[in-house]
Amino acid sequence: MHRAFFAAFLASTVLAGGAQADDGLKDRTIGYVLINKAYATWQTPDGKKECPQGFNHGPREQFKELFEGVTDKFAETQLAYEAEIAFPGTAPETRTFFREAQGPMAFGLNLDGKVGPNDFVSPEGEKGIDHQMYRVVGCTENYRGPDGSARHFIESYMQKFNYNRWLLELADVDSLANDDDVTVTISRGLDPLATDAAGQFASGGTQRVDTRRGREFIYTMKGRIVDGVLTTTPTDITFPESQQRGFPYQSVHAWRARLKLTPEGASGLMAGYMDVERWYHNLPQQWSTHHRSYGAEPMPSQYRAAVRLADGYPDASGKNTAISTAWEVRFAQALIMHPDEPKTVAGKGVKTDVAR
Amino acid sequence: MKHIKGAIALAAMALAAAAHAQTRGKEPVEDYVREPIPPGFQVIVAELEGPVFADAAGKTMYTWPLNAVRNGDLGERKNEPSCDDTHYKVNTGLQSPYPAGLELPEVATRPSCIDYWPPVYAPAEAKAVGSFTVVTRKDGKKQWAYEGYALYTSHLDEQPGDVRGGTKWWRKGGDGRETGVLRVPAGPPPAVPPQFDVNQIASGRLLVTAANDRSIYVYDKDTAAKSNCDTACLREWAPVLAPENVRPQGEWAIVESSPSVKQWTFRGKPIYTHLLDSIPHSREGSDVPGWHNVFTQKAPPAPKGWTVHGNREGDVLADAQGRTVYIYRCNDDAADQLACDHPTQPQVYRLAVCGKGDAVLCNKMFPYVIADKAAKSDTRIWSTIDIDPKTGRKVAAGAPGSLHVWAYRDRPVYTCARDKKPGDIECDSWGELFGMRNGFKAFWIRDDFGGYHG
Amino acid sequence: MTEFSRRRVLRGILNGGAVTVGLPYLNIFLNGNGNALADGTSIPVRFGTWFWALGMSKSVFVPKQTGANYELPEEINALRNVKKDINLLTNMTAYRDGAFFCHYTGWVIYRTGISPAVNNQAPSESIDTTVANQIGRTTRFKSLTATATGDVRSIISYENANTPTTPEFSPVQFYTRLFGPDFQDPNAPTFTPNPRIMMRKSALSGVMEQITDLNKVVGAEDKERLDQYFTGLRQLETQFERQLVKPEPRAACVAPKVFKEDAKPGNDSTLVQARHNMMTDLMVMAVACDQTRVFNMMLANPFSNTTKAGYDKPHHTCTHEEPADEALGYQPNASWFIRHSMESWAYFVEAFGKVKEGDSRLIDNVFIMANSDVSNARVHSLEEMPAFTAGRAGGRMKAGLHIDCKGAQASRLGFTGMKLMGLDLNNWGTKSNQASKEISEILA
Amino acid sequence: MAHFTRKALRGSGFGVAAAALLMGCSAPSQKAETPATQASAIAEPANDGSAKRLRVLTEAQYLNTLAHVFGPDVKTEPHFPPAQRYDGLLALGSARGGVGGAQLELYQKAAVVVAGLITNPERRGYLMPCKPADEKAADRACANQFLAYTGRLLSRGALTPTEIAGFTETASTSAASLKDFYAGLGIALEAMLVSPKILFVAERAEPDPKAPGQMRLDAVSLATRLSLFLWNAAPDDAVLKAAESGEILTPKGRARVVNMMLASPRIETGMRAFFDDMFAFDDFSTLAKDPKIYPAFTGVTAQDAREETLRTVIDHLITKNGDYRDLFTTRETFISPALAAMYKLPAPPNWTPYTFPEGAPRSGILTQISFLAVHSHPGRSSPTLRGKALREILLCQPVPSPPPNVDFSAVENPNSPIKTARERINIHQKNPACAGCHKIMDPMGLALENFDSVGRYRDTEKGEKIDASGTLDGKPFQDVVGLGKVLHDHPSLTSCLVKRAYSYSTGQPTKPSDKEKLEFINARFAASGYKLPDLLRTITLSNAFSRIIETPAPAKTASADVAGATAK
Repeated sequence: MHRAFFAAFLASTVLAGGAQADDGLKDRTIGYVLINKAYATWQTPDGKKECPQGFNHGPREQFKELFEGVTDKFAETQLAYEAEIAFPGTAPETRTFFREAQGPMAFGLNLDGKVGPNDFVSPEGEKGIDHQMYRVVGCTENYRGPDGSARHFIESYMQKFNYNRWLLELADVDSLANDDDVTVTISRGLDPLATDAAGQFASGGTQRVDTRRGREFIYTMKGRIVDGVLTTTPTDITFPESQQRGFPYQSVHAWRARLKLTPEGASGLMAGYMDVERWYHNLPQQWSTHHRSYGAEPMPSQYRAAVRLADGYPDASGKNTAISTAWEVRFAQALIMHPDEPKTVAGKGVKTDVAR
Repeated sequence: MKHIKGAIALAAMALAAAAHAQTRGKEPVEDYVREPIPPGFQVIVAELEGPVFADAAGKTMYTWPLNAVRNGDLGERKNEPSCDDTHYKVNTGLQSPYPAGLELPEVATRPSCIDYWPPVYAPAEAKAVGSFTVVTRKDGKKQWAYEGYALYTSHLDEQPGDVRGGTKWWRKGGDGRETGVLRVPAGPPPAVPPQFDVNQIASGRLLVTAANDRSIYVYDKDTAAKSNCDTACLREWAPVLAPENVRPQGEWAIVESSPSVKQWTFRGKPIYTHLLDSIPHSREGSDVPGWHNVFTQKAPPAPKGWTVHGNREGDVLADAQGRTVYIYRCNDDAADQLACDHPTQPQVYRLAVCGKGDAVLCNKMFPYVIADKAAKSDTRIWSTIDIDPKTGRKVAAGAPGSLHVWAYRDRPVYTCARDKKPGDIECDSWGELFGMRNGFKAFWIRDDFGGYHG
Repeated sequence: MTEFSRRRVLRGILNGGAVTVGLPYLNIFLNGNGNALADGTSIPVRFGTWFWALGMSKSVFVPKQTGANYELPEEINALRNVKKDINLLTNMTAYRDGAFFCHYTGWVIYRTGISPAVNNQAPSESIDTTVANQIGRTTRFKSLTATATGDVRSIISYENANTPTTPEFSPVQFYTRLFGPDFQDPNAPTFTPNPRIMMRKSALSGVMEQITDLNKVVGAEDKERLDQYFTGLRQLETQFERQLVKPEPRAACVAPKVFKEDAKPGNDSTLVQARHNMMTDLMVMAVACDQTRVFNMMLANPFSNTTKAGYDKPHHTCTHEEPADEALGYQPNASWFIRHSMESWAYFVEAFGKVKEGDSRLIDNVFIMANSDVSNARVHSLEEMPAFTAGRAGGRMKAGLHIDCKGAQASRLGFTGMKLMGLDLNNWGTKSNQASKEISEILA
Repeated sequence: MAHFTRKALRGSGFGVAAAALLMGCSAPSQKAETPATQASAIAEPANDGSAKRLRVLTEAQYLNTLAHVFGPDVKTEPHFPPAQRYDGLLALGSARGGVGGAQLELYQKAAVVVAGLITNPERRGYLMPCKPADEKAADRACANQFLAYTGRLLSRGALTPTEIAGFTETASTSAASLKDFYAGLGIALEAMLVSPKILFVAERAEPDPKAPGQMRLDAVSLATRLSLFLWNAAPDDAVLKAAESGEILTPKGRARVVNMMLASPRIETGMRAFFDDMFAFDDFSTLAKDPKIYPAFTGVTAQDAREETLRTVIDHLITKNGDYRDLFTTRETFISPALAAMYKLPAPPNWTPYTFPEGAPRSGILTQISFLAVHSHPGRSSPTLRGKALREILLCQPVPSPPPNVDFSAVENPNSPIKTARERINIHQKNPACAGCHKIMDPMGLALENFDSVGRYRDTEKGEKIDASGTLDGKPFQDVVGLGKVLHDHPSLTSCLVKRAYSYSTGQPTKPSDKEKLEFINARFAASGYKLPDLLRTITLSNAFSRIIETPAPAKTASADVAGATAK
């Protein structure tokens, strides 16, 4: 990875007014910052096709299904439901019922290079698409486009909460059109997204790489560009995902992106096998039962489904621990700055106010 | 009066207005505005919360101001005390999405509001003093109020200076929608010029600007007589300027390093804000060598050997082994909003979210932080208590089968089995409403991004 | 100059005559509107605001047509009786400028022109304060703020960045403040002047004496300027004096009967509406009795906890949880709440329309702006925001129009209002919300 | 035609004469200069000084003073109406304008807010020198103490015993009547804050003992003139003390005070105000760009653009004590994230010093976004507006408004086949009524055509290569960098700053009899290497600054430039 420090970066700007060449590359690098991200959910307008049994019931409805006429004790109802959220079981549901997305169609990537019996076909006809997460979230209103609440708020906090800032930097690039060997680095940025006069996210903003607290989110991998489309080599990564309540992250195995590149931005899909435990505990850690009710999202039922549908990374007992997942993403070009060195190293040498 | 450990009791009325620079050991404590207070009342400078009002017996006073919970309002309006002897049987259902009318846990023994929160009654002839007024309860009894809000003491406070019933800290981190409507200790305002304010955080009482909550810093190279922040320095640090006709007083003075520029000094150090701090009350500036945040009083130190670790969001407190420490928080959903976060209170709430009702699982998932038998604390904020691990209840010291554990504000602290290395926060925001209502929050020391830390 | 000749001057101006008359600028543009009470007193133009929570359901709120002949979609059908007295402004944008607080940023931009950097901390005084400082000085109350929430913590106005205005939240208390023992009934035979004003006035005489001193040291040309200032001081003094003498009788002013029972507490929408209407009646009478010229009314908090009988989610929760009805294309219960809000807005406008002032109605002599916190509450959007004006600002504003603002700054509404009130401003607001153009379509 | 030299202008009178020369838009003539000697060797000619004027305190001066006296958090938002620009400066407008009833109302409102803040229980402990014996009653002694002390700082000099007595009386009667000491004090403070002593700066003259028959500013008036000029605020306690003791009237004492004022960080506030005024940056308050055409230009961009130039100016002229002329060639600047996006550079939050590399077209403050964006149309650049602004703002050469009955259609037609501004502008040359003036505006403006309406760099316009070459008063240049160099050496550049600074400092336009004074100041400025602090020192220590014309200045000056430098 080419590490252009700020001073060096500026000094190299001899172009007219600092203007970039038309291909958007500067010193064979280009930076991008994530501006849109959501599960790639294939939908029909009324949902009848992929959700023939309708959409899922949320906490409110499940509460009635579980407890109405059974008990009216707080400990056996509200606390029991919260306990189930914290420690979801895997036994089949009896009083509640979870609706998985049906059918063969889904957006996503072929993660394992195989065409398996449970794989999907993409709307473009590509076979072998691995995206079992679609079955989990596809019939839950919180995640359906364009404005499912969780879908909207995860994205909205991704945009407005710097904790979630996500950078993608390409180095050793000969051309944005074709280059079979480029270096790709993902990291956390520290700065707000740039906006234009209409309030839309704009290209050309600055992002500083977070080397102070975000080093766990820095990953470097190889990629190749074919006809303007970047594909990265599968890499295990984590990335921050928080709605400003808790401060969790997602863990994805064999993550890769397939992005159409332009000097102004990049868009396409990213996919990998998401760690089921980490994914699940993110749900209550960043949003509450109250919020999950916005789009009728039954957390414990989702857990059961995810465990059942998990399709990768088996543990010692042979149980799959990760589930294939695809997101649609959009990036805006950004100028990325690398600070010289972190002023303080996280984890050691931290000044202590309380412990002293 | 029992021996007071840590706290400083001051008979406020007797003190000269110029009194300042109180200390506890070597550490200075917060100076406060001497307001007129009713006879028999006193101001106690508590270890963590700074100056609070207390009754003659040294019991800290609290208010319960109206606040919004998810689907309605609870708490008290000014001049309208509502905390009474009702024994509530069911929840309010204001905690969306759950319905009302559910029978509360341990309902047969559930106390009333005033069992937990005895009103500070006023004698029949009591008259308003300063911001203290007398309000009439529904039963006709008179009660003291501060700034209109009725005053109560807490059944949890044992010694003068204890502020176990509530804290000024958690009010900042969230609101009623997340935490339920909490009690707040009442106290006199800090003796800071109107340009400043004091924020309660875990590390102590942080000095900030009143206008926008920017944290205040001091610089090692400065002296009381001179600021040594040069041109380059001034691009990142803004001196906090004082009025031309200011009357320095108490711990506050001015320094005039450049002609015609009066800069505030606090306890003999010129003070600044950090222009690069990215969010209100950010403490990023203290990463710059030589620069420090300013506290009117620092929190008592954590147990010996405990550590602080950074992570992707900020810094957390950890035990001597580097395991992140967690606090358990709980407020119930009845109209009187009784707390459930203390080991003398119902444990069914905690058991639900820490182990699905199973104490064994609970203790495995969220182990207590075991204290050495000989462990000692110089502060009542950090203490060791004995817990029956089967019930989670507090028991007498040395009771058979009990665990000797560390407690913060008289409540046990925990670690998390999912954490693997120092700085991990896998169990932060665990439980109902991301741990704000019935669950676990990491012991946050610092937050660089802004969020709901509790 | 007598009132009569002033009006003649004005008529000249309105008919296109040159403004060369030595009338104090303010008196012409703030107080004169070519409209007068029967006794010749000119009718002042008043400024008001109204707030409703949680935006709209666009598909049934925004009319298909613009201009005067627009049809009211179903969500705002309640406005049919007041349509001629209001303008509906749609498609305005509140710019976030780098910070966003879900239910706070939007309305604060409408009221300050600035996107707040800190949640629940206003970036400046709010528009009503700015206007009141200009036009609210001669009345008993510089401005009045009321809420129908029954909750004193409902904030819709700021006296300055650090000081929210405490609203009137109890009709009984509001009644007492307005019409209790301190009420100076303009139609009553007796009058007690405000001692603070008396002191201010007498302090001014001292100030005027200082001019003598200055006159000694300045040249002839500068003496003219001092004279102008002296005239200004005299005007101030006159303003104070006016407040110390018994006010002109106001035919429209009828102090309401004593309220014995306060509005019922509670969040049920019928209770909120009842409180709103009680507060509105009091507010209208406060304006008619010239107790204030600036007023704010707040129907609900942005995080509205208003409930609908038989429906388990209060308004705010409802906007997030309720699925859109496929056939209808919007959230039916969320829309129900907005429809109820619009009933209250209609009541508010109608209440001003019912009061006669001279030959006109009170509504003709006010500028009221109404706004919300968001456009689509489900996603907290600040684009395509709706707002209203009501009244005719003493003839300076048109009414009865639907304007598609085509993404214009939300702050333009406030800027327009302030210009209509005679404030001499080049612009209002900061950064992307800095407005320097009026919404010209509604100017008469 | 003679070419320019870098020498001081002595005896040329160019700075004064330039305005007249451009009236008819004939090409400015240039005169030879004589070499300068050591600055200190250049003696001030005998001169008549300036008139003593009655100035209205500007909104900024009023607010700065309140913030200084009562603390930075004592803020009010009075929204005073903007002043009229006169002879290139708003400051001169406030020496002509009055305080009308409407404005006085705003002052009174601000006064109520301020008095309320100061007497509130939180603040008064830190601002009051005493406590009343009884808060519910009058306390004459305490009120007197506060009012006398505060009155001196606010009124830029001690109040007379009568005045203090008057305010104290107000405070006491009001306190007694309102049964509240602080409420009474507030009433007195309110009155003080609208009193003529505060709102008006009335300069007083006295006979100069060293120059019989001549008048000079008295000590307090001198202190005030210094402070308003250098700090844009009232003098502080130290400056007032130097005035009250008479020290400021001695050459040594005056020099000490001036040096102290120049050493104070408040000089930055003062010079920001001056350059903001001189550069007509008040235009930023109404600047808007068409968001459809320039989506990247936001309100933040505009705000930061203004700040960038002011920061550059202060850093270059004060922090670095640089040559004024180098402002037009310097590559050093400061960038913020919003500006960085326009310059296509990365920048961390806040402001970062930055140097444009050699070879980049950004060179000098003219190539900063501020000038380029302010002097453009919302939807496209305007060589004419830019050229006019440069002439008027930087060279003090007012350009007349266009003649009546001009057909603009050829220039304004958006569908015209014309591609570049140069082709469009050439139309001007075809109409003799236009040609005269456009000849002097357009070439400068065309040199900036490599920057669009929002100041972004471009090589071409509608596919056509942009030709940015031209001449300025006979000196050829190839591009905007060349223009900066020519401008750097243009004698009017420095004489214009001198003219503006001098008239800003005295609050009055220059007059024909100022010719020699300005030449003297110019010469000293040149000899110092065009250093701003030296210029300020020269002006403030000169007789021209403190000498008072016995009979007040004549009334109206020529009105050709009243419309201001920025008519569009």
